[in-house]
Amino acid sequence: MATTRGAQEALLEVVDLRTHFATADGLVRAVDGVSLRIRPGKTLGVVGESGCGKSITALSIMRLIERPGRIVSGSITFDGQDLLRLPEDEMRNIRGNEISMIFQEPMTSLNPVYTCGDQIAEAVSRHGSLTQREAAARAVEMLEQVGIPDAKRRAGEHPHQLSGGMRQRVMIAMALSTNPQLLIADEPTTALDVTIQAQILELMKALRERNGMAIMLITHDLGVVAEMSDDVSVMYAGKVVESSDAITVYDRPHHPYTKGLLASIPRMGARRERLDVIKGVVPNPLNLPSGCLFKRRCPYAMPICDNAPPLRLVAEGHVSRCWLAPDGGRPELGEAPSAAEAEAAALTLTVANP
Amino acid sequence: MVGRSLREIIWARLRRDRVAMICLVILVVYYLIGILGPVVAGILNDSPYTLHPDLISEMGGKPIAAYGGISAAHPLGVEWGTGRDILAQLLFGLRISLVISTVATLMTVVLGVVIGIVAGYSRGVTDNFLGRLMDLILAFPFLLIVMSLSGVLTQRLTQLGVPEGNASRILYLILVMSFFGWPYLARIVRGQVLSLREREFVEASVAMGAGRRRILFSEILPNLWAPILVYATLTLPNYIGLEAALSFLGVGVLPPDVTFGSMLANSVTYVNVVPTYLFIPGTALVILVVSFNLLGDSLRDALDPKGVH
Amino acid sequence: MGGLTTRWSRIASLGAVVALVAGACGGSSATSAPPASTAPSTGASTAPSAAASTAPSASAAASGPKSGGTVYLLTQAQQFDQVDPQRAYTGEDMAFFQATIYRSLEAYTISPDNTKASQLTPDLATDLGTPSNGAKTWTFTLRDGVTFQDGSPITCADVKYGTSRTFATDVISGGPTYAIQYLDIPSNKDGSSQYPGPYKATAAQQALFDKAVTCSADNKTITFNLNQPVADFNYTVTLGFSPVPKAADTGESYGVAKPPVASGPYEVQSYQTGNGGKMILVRNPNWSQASDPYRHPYPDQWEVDFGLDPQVMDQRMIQSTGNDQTALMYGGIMPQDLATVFVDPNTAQPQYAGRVVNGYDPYARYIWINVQKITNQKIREAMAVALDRASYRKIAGGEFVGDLADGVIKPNLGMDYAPTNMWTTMFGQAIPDGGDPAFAKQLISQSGAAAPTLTFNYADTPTYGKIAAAVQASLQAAGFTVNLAPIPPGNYYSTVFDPKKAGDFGIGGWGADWPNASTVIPPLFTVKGGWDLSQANDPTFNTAVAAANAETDRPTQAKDWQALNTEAMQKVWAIPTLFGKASLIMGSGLATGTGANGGLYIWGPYGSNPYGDVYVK
Amino acid sequence: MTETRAPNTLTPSSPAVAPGVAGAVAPDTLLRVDNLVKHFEIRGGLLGMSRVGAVKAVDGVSFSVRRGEALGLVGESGCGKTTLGKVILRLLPATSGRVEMDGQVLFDIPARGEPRRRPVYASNEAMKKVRQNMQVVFQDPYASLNPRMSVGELVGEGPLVHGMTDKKEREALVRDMLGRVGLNQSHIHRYPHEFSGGQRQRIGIARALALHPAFIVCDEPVSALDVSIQSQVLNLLNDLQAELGLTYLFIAHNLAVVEHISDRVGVMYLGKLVEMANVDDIYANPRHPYTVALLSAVPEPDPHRRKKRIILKGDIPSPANPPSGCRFHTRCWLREQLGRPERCTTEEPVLRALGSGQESACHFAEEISPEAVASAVASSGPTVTAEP
Repeated sequence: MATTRGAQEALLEVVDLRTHFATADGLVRAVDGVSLRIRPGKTLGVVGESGCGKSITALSIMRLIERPGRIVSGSITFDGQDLLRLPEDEMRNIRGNEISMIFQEPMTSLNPVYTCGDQIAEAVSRHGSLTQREAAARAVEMLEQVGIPDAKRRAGEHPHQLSGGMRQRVMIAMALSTNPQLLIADEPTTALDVTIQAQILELMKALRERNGMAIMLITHDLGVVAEMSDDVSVMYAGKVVESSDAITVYDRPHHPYTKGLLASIPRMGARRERLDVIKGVVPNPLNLPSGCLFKRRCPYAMPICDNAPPLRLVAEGHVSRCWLAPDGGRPELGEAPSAAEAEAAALTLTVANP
Repeated sequence: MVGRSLREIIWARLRRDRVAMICLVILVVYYLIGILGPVVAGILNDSPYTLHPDLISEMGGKPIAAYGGISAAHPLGVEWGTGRDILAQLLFGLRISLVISTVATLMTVVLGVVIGIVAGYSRGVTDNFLGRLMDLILAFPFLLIVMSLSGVLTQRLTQLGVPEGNASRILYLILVMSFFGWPYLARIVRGQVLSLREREFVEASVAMGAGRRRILFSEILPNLWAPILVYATLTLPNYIGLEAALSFLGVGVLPPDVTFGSMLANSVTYVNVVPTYLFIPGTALVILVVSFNLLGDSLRDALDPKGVH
Repeated sequence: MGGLTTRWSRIASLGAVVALVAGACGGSSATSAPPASTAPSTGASTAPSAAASTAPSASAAASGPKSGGTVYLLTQAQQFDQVDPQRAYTGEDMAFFQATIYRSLEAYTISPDNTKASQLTPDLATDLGTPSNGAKTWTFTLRDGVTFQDGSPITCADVKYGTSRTFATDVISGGPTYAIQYLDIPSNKDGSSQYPGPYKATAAQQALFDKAVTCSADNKTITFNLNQPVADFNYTVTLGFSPVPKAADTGESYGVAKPPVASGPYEVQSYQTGNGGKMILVRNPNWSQASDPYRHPYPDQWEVDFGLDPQVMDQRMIQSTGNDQTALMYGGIMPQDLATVFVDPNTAQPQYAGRVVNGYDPYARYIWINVQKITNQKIREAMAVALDRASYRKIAGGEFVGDLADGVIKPNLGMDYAPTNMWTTMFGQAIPDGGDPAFAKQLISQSGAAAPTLTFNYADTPTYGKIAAAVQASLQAAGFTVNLAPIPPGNYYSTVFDPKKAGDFGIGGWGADWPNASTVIPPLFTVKGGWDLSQANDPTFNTAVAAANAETDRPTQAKDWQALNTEAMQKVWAIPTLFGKASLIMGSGLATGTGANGGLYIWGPYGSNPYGDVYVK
Repeated sequence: MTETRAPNTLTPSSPAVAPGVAGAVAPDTLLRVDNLVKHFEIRGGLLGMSRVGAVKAVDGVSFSVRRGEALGLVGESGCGKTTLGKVILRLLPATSGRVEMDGQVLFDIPARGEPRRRPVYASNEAMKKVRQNMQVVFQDPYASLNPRMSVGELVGEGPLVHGMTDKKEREALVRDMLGRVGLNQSHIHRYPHEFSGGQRQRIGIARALALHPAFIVCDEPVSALDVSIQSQVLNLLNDLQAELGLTYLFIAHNLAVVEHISDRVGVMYLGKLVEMANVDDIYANPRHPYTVALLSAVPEPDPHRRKKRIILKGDIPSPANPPSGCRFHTRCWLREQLGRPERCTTEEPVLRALGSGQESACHFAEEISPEAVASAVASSGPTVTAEP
């Protein structure tokens, strides 16, 4: 589906990514057709409930999928290169240097036996040819950049001596120490208290402005997504079900799941007696229903939903994996384009630049 | 639709594990032979005690037939000098070995679980005292004590009315092995109880007004039998090996009774001339111990809670 | 159990359980009282002779003995029990010392033939000694040119001093005590001699000894005055009468701290005990063949290796590689290896021809019955009749460990032995070797008492454990109930000698000190004898024994011992089981001077290796 | 856009009124908590015996819960809200303070300063009776159900312990409870590992209801659940309260969730109650600087309402040695604006009523105004230092 305005080359484009897990109990299609794109310097919010495959997507991008997981198909184009075809040593140059990643549990992602300064210095020297002293200085500098008071002393401390918020800042410092073009943040503030979360989100916004890096922010918290994202992709049961810019997704959601999600969260100051509910539960990955995976829980379910809806362009820069008409109404019968053709069109989607 | 209880799931998973099944069959056969030992020996019309001097040559007590007197009547050969049937000895020896190791394991489990729970649940002084007691026992030089006390204690046992001869020595072995064995299990059980009592479902029961006894027996104990079972299947082969070692060191049963250990001990003298005396009881012992260990491992994997989700 | 048992079972299989305590030496028929005649005595009549294995000729042996080379002696013991000449009392030790470092007045002939070997040959003395005053006085004259290793001549005073050391029983302990028993020195009320030995004797006490043992003016002739007529005192002087220079004597530590003063063809260069310890003997420069027609010291050096594992020793001797080619082994071949080297007791496997031999050792084996506990003779007879002696022997090791015995006097004691017909006519009917349970039951019913419950004592070793099972099975077939009471080997004899701990019957063994049954019947069956496990105390029997002891006419004395042997068997004070045999082996590189075709033979008097007759091929 | 609290239009799923609830209007207060203190001693010294300090988890909290009310307790980690819940349930022994539930004193232990008197504890029988009336729903659906008991046994355990020995009667009650929490009655023989997180939480709730309690302590009941499941459980809790007249003490860190379900909300910071008010008042105009900061920190699920925030400096202090005077003074934006008045560091503020049911523990609560908040937001600024 061509775009109208000059297509802005995407920094990272994932097309029809499939990552499956051969577990003892059967094949789990954790990621089964994910397509999304991140524009340079912009933040893509990837939102979805647990088990929807958002973390697996991130790990696939970083090619950190281990047995029994395997990236089955699809392409991940970053800066013009398909990461899936890269040999391991070249991938190692990108990982941590061009693309950095931070995780949810800061406690477990920092090595308890090394001081924070050493860990950052190590990350820096691995990708640059700095002497040890230069790397150490760079480490202290990075700690100051992420707003850690008395950085010099803190550099000599071990992770267990720091609070959750502080440790997350060290993670960010380490990730940004190599000036990556893209920062993948997997549930960065989920484990933090709300006031500390606010500090980290502010920090990420400030660093984004200053370094101009793109961010892929993965979270289940619709508030955090709204706060940080330029574009949003909603995932459900291993697939992207809706993508657009943040305003569109929140104001004019097309996919019933997105609508249900937005309606079911309690909002501060907007007390309602009863929350709208998405009935039922997420389908069991071991025996997924045919057709649209959301059909059993969807208030708009129609017979056509028995065949899998493709990711269709429903508006300028707004795709949705649902048979509902672009305006959200019921489509006339028989009008459904063949699934394959629609899918192909969607693949060339570009996101309009608001 | 009736839910599949944990026990059923574990049994289903075990059944899928071929190794575990083979070991289970072997062990059942061993225990059957153990129980039916005398009957089996009866069928072969031979007891381990009857002497067959006719089968022995004048050459220093060497059995006439080759490979230690292997013949139709004595498929595994006969003992040097006395001509007693090795197969019958093996069957009777197996019985004694199994009796000693199984009873010792049961006593170890009972002692270990009870003391483990008391220590884990009572906390405070009792826990401290029991903990130190366990450390004390674990610090004992087991072999030294066992060997030096064997004479004295077996006599004490006979004075207490235990029938003469091997009964008191077998009882002595059982008592010593379980006395020095229970702390290992007690520690595991104590650890489990300490972690279980912190679990929210125990707090929920307390909040429900359940008493101390109900918490122990309906909340904590059912979650303990998995580690206990695994420990038991791994301790039993240890005790079999231990009994064999003690017999080797002369603390085991007296002739004319034999166990795997004493058979191995006697075979060393003739190892150059009649190696079968070593290999036959040796192989039987190895198969028994390995089967228990493999079964224990398979059981541990089957019981692994992570697997249960 | 492993290490401990094997050590004991080795000795058990050798039949020398008694050796460590009782001390023994074989003997053969002594010549008649008259001095110096070396006429052959009446050889053993019926007992199967223990000829050395008639092995096909070994080529090297044909060229005759030559000197040179080193002979190794492998032993499991950590050290020699005693190196002090007055204290050595183990058969194998005495045989080795006599062939190498110590000379004594008289010595046994070096010969493969049992009878010849049990006759004396003059060593330091010029002749077989001269008895006088009714055999209460004996004089011996020393040869010329006999010296100690430092070259100093051996004088009558040295022999006298050596003999006097035996009296210091607190320091010189564990050795033979015939000097105390026979020398004419008054004794105290408690029976101990008034002379306390050279270290503590006052002048008066020393005078007592000097009166009993006197030296001639030229210090060459020594005279012993005895307190009783001893027809074979010239045999007694082979036990603890060796010369020791007073200057070199260090009392209790003599021979241990510093090497002892040697008089024989070799001297002790070094002696280090314990596992891996060694004793090295090198040629004594001051020894001359002229002064010692008795010995032919062929090897240049002897090396004794201590603390070796018995099973390993057996394998090394069988494979015989490297130094083991010129090695001898202390103790016999283990039962399980017999089949490897022997076809049957009298023929070796071809590749071991001349290197192995099976023959009598000094010991007679029997089962003592405590007559104080089993008073009814009929019951004792039933026990004897019921016993399955054939399987007893088979378990012990078959023909190799001995012949089925009919008494406690062994055929190798020459004229003192005569068949007792115990198993043929004594009980009125022939008793099969496998025992006769039916006849035993008859005897029990005749005894008028029920078959008692018996406790059987034996040393707790695997072999004896099996023997005990056979004894139990055979007696229980006759109606007895038998409880097995094993005793740790280390304290077997201390237990069975303690009336409170002893059982009803048990395994025993005994070797004559020298070829006279006077060292067998009195010790075993008279209370004063010192080894009366049967607790026999029959007054008429005791007086007969005293008479026999005093009998100076050897052939008459022999008749007395034969009668007493038969009487003891009739009263079933013991059930004879085996006349013990040993199986020895030597390295492939060794040969013997007088053995058949240079082959190995058992030296009768001590049932030991022929140390004095071995040479490197 | 605020909606007033619409009357409860939902009709209860099953007509039967739970026997436990007294028909007549009970006296107003169901639960009274007076000056509750809970310190966790830190052992140290040579033998680990001597007391070297204490984590002051709950440091003097007083409040009461009216019958039929849902009192929310919100605060960040380490503020002591979960400990408070467990101490009230007597799952943890209190250091001092008094708790009275429906007229029955659970415990009354003199505080250190008070004149010495013997502490009072409800006897075991009394406690058992109280427990029948006071239940709990835990956070982690996987840990709060005994894996080796079937659903029937789990939900039926309470009644069994309280004497309902007849199997039939119990089973009927269990089926009723399962139906009431929206679970299929056939699940009675199934085991916990066969259910999803949301379903397990329903089993936990059914278990609590089986004793027909008047009061349920919900300790972060939905925090571990996904958003869509969360709303189902919140609705369930709401319906049950309306239908059975239950009283909730609802503990959570998600302000939106607490606002949704509570009638009144208490905000806790470092072991103390800093503010207590009706739910609408507290969100519309908070009267404690910490509450203001807390509310401003929550990101709105609406891109249009991205707002500047008050960013508190530094980390939450350690409860082992809390700051002197007002515990929030080290991070308080209001104190900065007021030029760091000395009172904040010397005098510990008391929770005082400010009218219309609002209580706040801040000496200068009256100074909080929209303008003050705006200038605080401005001064927060990015925490990132200037360009290197």
